[in-house]
Amino acid sequence: MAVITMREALNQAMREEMHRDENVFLLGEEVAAYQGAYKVSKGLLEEFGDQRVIDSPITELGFAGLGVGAAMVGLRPIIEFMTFNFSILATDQIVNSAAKMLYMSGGQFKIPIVFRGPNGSAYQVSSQHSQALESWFAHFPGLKVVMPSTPADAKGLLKSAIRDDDPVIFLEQERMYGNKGEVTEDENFTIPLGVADVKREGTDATIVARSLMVPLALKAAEELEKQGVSIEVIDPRTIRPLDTATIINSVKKTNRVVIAEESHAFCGVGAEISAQIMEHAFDYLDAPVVRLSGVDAPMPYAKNLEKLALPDVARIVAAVRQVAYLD
Amino acid sequence: MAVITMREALNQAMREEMHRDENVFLLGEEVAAYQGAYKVSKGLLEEFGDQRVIDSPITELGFAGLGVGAAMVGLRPIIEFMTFNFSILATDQIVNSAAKMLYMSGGQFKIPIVFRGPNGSAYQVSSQHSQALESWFAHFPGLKVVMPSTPADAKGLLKSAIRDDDPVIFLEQERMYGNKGEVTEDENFTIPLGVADVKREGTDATIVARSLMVPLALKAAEELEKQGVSIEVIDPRTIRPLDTATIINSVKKTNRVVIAEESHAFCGVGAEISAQIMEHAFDYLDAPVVRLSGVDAPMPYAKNLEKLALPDVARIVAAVRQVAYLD
Amino acid sequence: MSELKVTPLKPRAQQGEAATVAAKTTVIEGKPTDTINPSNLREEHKRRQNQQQARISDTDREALLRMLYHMILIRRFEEKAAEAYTLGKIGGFCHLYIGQEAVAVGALAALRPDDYVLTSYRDHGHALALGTSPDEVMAELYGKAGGCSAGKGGSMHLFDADKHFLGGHGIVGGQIPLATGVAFAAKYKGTDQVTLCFFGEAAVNQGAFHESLNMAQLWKLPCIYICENNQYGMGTSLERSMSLSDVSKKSGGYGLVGEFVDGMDVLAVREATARAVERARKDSLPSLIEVRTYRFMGHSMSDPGNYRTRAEIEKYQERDPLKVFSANLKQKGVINDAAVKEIEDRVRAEVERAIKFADSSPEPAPEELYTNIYANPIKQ
Amino acid sequence: MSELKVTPLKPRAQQGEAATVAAKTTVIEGKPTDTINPSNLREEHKRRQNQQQARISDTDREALLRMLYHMILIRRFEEKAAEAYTLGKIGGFCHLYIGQEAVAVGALAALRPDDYVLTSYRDHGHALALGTSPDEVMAELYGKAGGCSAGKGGSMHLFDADKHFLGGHGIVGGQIPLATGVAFAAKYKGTDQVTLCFFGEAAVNQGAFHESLNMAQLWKLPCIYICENNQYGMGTSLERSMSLSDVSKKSGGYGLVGEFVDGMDVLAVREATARAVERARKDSLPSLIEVRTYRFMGHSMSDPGNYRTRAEIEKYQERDPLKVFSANLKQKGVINDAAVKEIEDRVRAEVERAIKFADSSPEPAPEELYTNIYANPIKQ
Ligand SMILES: Cc1ncc(C[n+]2csc(CCOP(=O)(O)OP(=O)(O)O)c2C)c(N)n1
Ligand SMILES: Cc1ncc(C[n+]2csc(CCOP(=O)(O)OP(=O)(O)O)c2C)c(N)n1
Ligand SMILES: [Mg+2]
Ligand SMILES: [Mg+2]
Repeated sequence: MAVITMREALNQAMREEMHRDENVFLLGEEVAAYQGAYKVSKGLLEEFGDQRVIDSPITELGFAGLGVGAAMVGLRPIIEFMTFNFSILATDQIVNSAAKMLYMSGGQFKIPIVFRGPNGSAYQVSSQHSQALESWFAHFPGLKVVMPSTPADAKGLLKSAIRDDDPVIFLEQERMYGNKGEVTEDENFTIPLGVADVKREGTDATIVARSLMVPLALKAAEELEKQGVSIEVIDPRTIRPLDTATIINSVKKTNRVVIAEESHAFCGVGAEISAQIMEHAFDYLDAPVVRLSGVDAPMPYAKNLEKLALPDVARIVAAVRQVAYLD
Repeated sequence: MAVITMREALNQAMREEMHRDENVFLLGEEVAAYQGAYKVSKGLLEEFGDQRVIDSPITELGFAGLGVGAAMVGLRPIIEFMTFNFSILATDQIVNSAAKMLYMSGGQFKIPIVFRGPNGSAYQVSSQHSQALESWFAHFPGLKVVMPSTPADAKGLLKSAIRDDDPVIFLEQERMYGNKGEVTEDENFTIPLGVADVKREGTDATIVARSLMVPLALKAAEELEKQGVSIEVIDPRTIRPLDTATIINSVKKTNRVVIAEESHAFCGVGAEISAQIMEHAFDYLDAPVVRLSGVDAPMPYAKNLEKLALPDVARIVAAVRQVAYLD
Repeated sequence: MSELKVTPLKPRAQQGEAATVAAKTTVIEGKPTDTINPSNLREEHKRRQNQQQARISDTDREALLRMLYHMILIRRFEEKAAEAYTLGKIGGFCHLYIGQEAVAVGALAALRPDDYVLTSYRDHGHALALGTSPDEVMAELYGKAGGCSAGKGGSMHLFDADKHFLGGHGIVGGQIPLATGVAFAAKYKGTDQVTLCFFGEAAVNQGAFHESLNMAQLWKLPCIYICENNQYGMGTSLERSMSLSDVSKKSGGYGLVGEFVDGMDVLAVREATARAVERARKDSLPSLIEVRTYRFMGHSMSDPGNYRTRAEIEKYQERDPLKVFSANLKQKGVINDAAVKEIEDRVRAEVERAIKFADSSPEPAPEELYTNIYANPIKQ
Repeated sequence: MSELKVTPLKPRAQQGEAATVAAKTTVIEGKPTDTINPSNLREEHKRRQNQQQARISDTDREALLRMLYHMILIRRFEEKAAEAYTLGKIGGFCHLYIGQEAVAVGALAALRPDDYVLTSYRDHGHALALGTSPDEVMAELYGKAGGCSAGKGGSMHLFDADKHFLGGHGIVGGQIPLATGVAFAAKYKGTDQVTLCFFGEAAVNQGAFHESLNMAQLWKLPCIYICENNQYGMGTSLERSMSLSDVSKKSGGYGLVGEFVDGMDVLAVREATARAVERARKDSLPSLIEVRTYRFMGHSMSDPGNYRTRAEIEKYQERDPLKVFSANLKQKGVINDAAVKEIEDRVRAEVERAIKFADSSPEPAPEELYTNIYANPIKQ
């Protein structure tokens, strides 16, 4: 097993799937000649040519719709948003065309497409460039939403997403592109969509974390271990459909939950998880579920404010101590 | 007090505010000569002229942005989306410009704008025309989100929304435009944003309902009264900021909650309310909060399926009986 | 759906046919003057009559009859649909195609069966002209299980994979990027399939139109953008929504070919489309065609239509594409009254059968609410 | 912000001045040929030198010096910002304006102080040319409380209400509908204020551009759309993203006036803008101006810029708008070396002071995280 970055893992996934199926192509802004704004598509133009790795004009609504149209007749597009902030311009084609086509055609047209790119905050890129949009897409039946937190998950899940016959919103995190991890070289390795991963087993409390929050949750768990608290860390990996069972099983064991998320809280994925825990494991809860979310403000530019806007290890630790009534 | 329809109440609110402040204008598709696709703007063109009541091209992103720009320099636009389904094309200007302008300019540019129009299902208009989008907008700090359920609320809240200095997403419901209710003729009558209304007092369980679900919740409450169950019905009216206190107070009294909503459940407003109840009134809950939401499928066209897709009185009654452990 | 499919009366235009007509004809150039002056209109009408008659002489009889049949089918189908709507058998929005028949029928007559078609919510005519069974179309309007979208799409979302009919889209302009993608796929796969994308003139104001035309010309995609300019977007006239109302000229900003054609002449539409099809098929080039037409009914069944004068409507009804075409066919001796009656009778029977089919087709089973959400559902 | 404001060296162009230069000059027409042939370029260069010198003779000395000052200020400010970025004092994206100074300086010199300006994330030059204090601009880049957006906006979101500078927008094309709305408001209120909207050429591919131009011409809004065509959107050249790369011709689809102007000539830009300002102010008409320019640095500070050749960059550097302008001013005897040095010294001091100000300005207080979310916060 090689140790590679998230960026390389995503790159491998695309490369392997493009070799496997010639209907797979990559289209987006700066994905080809520039090798990707964040270099995720490095080398793909050279390897697959400009018929399959395509630089697009800045036309998010248009090229998202183009992808959906191509998927209607059998291609398997990977559409990269330079960042998901710009996907906001394309939401109509995602929500109205991609998500509903199979249903409104009575099952005639499936849409095997992946929309991918970085979601959430980067470093001081201010309010219009720091948005975590998973709850928007997860709200809609017809879409699948994936958020990997390790290189291996990224690779295995992206391969599954590309092979999946439904539209998949694949949310990466710019701050994590350089994160390293072991990834198998086996080209047959995939991770099924819709299956949560227990990133760490524990008994005293559960942290449900996704994407950027997973490494922080694991650090918090280490910290808490030193304090004598045993933490289970669950990474749903797929947000829609959500693997509720894995979360509920953990709650039944630990009886205490903290949800850590980068996104705003209001109507966020954390709210959904909290509501589902209430619905399915109410009698097992020893304390109310706590959400630790990105601050309820647009993301400020100033470094000190930006830092305050996001959950960090200390705050996760504090939240766990709160649900465990340790303070 | 006159008995008027929701449509008339909204019309009065706009007319009165346009008389009160000449910076208020109405722009949208078919709002002027056609008198509004749903006749909400009936008579306004005649009364205020085509400088203040303006038919727009079908250009949702463009005219939403135009409204935000006009608001930057002191106008108070009312932008009508023929339905909020089409606002999806304009989300960039709503979320990236309107919601963030004040913040990212360090407080220099406020955006006093109202985006309004029908949200949610109508009658058999199929999946692309039946979407309830409140959770999308409510996710973002910087926006206020309002959903009236009676003619009086509609009028009082729309007047407040127009006078408010922040961007307000004002979500009406096509199925409710003809609903009647008493509305005062007092031009000074307004209802403050951010204040929930107890639509009915009761002691055994709380139904939190908004928009289309409020009349259904009230009917369910009548039904349940006959069965000896006393129901409190809370209508948040403003979704963001949410009047959590009123909901929590009710929960502390009834200890049981059903949330009825037309929208999809996942990451919806119901999830948020459920999570907040967990966070603020966990110890008062005698049963887990139940969400009764629009089905997790795109809206089908067929009449029978459409009916199954939405919560109805019988299902609300059943949900209450469930949280009250009556069956 | 396929077990429900009924063979259409006539097969669709066969491969190769379109190309043969492409070279010899021309479209009417410039702006039609008939929006202003009714006396001008009469002259214009005469001139166009002559043009259509000349085209009739150049066209194969089989093809002419097939077009006439489809135009009559659409007209009678829509009349029945209007009736059924009034009876409450059809719900939601219902946008009729009466008056615009020459556009879909003419344009689709220039296609091969393996080409692709997408349009807006005003889609009954396109489905019927492509050969989707009237039974299935009517059943879809009724929201029945036998509908071409299984009752889930409704009037605005007709689909027929077998006929390469890719919908039926409800967001104004939404189908334009989709069609661009379908054309992209044809080019990607190296087929010579052509994609036809229909939309109303009001959709031209949407950014999606602009973004698509740029990509289509940049990447040389075999997509034909057909603007059905019926001069109104709901209650708003072209002039009140577009700063420059010459739609065909919009192609200039992107460098693609733009044509203007009279949408009341089914043969003019067919020929302009055939030319564009050739450009697309041979040279993989997109085109924009503005087809000037008029809808005789309201925007949808719920539109009272006060924004147009009776006189304006009557003016266009004089150039009713169906009346004009059948009169010209008679004058040129292609058909006689008896032949027209035979087609009318056949169509009446088909539409009656469609109504019966729709009436007796069952409602979708309640479980259908939960199917087709995902092609690969994930068990939780 | 106003207590932090520092008076700019020179006041902005005063009312009325722009109009006087409007009539007598012409813009360079057609496509510049200099993208291909360097020898052509040299000839062209000579020709343009003559043109600028002629314009110099026609222009008031005060105005010329003010423009030179602003161009030097922007250049030196940006050089310092690049340094500070490398030192980690500035974070996030930082898009420099070096090479494009003539565009903002020339265009804004044609405005009245009560006119409005909006642009993209590449906004430092516009703020400085409008007279926003370099201290506040630098402090904003540093994310400090003394910044012109209180440290909350950063490089991409400079705002200055006092100067009518309405930002600083990060979504490509996002400012175009906004500016259209600002112009709408001016017309609504019956003022004769003009709105200038700057954007890069890649923004022309966004639907928002198209939707805005249509509305602006339909409703006759006093908005001037200035495309800063620096020929690249990040790493993608104009030709690879636009099917028809003549941006000024895009106005044809909407019926508004389109002009092409050399963006390396500050006076050419000023005159073309003045003409458009007159159309906007007097007749409430929008214009589209394509200003051909070039950025000498990468797209942002994190862009290695491999997609352009050294030779191409050098070719354009020969036409460095600052070098050219100051050489022509000297040749025409408007200034001498000493005068240039004086401006350079003054600018150096100002930029040093800006750096000091930014360094010593405090970080925003933690509570600032929660202010300015709502203008009318609602207590819960
Ligand atoms: C994005 C969007 N905005 C508004 C509507 C509502 N609407 C439906 S059809 C229509 C008019 C469209 O006119 P046009 O494009 O000319 O087509 P026509 O109906 O004349 O065939 C409008 C405004 C919609 N469906 N989608
Ligand atoms: C909608 C959107 N898509 C993508 C981006 C990322 N992005 C920022 S600048 C840029 C290039 C824009 O080029 P151009 O409009 O020519 O302006 P320039 O940077 O050359 O001044 C891109 C792709 C963005 N900010 N917004
Ligand atoms: Mg129309
Ligand atoms: Mg550029």
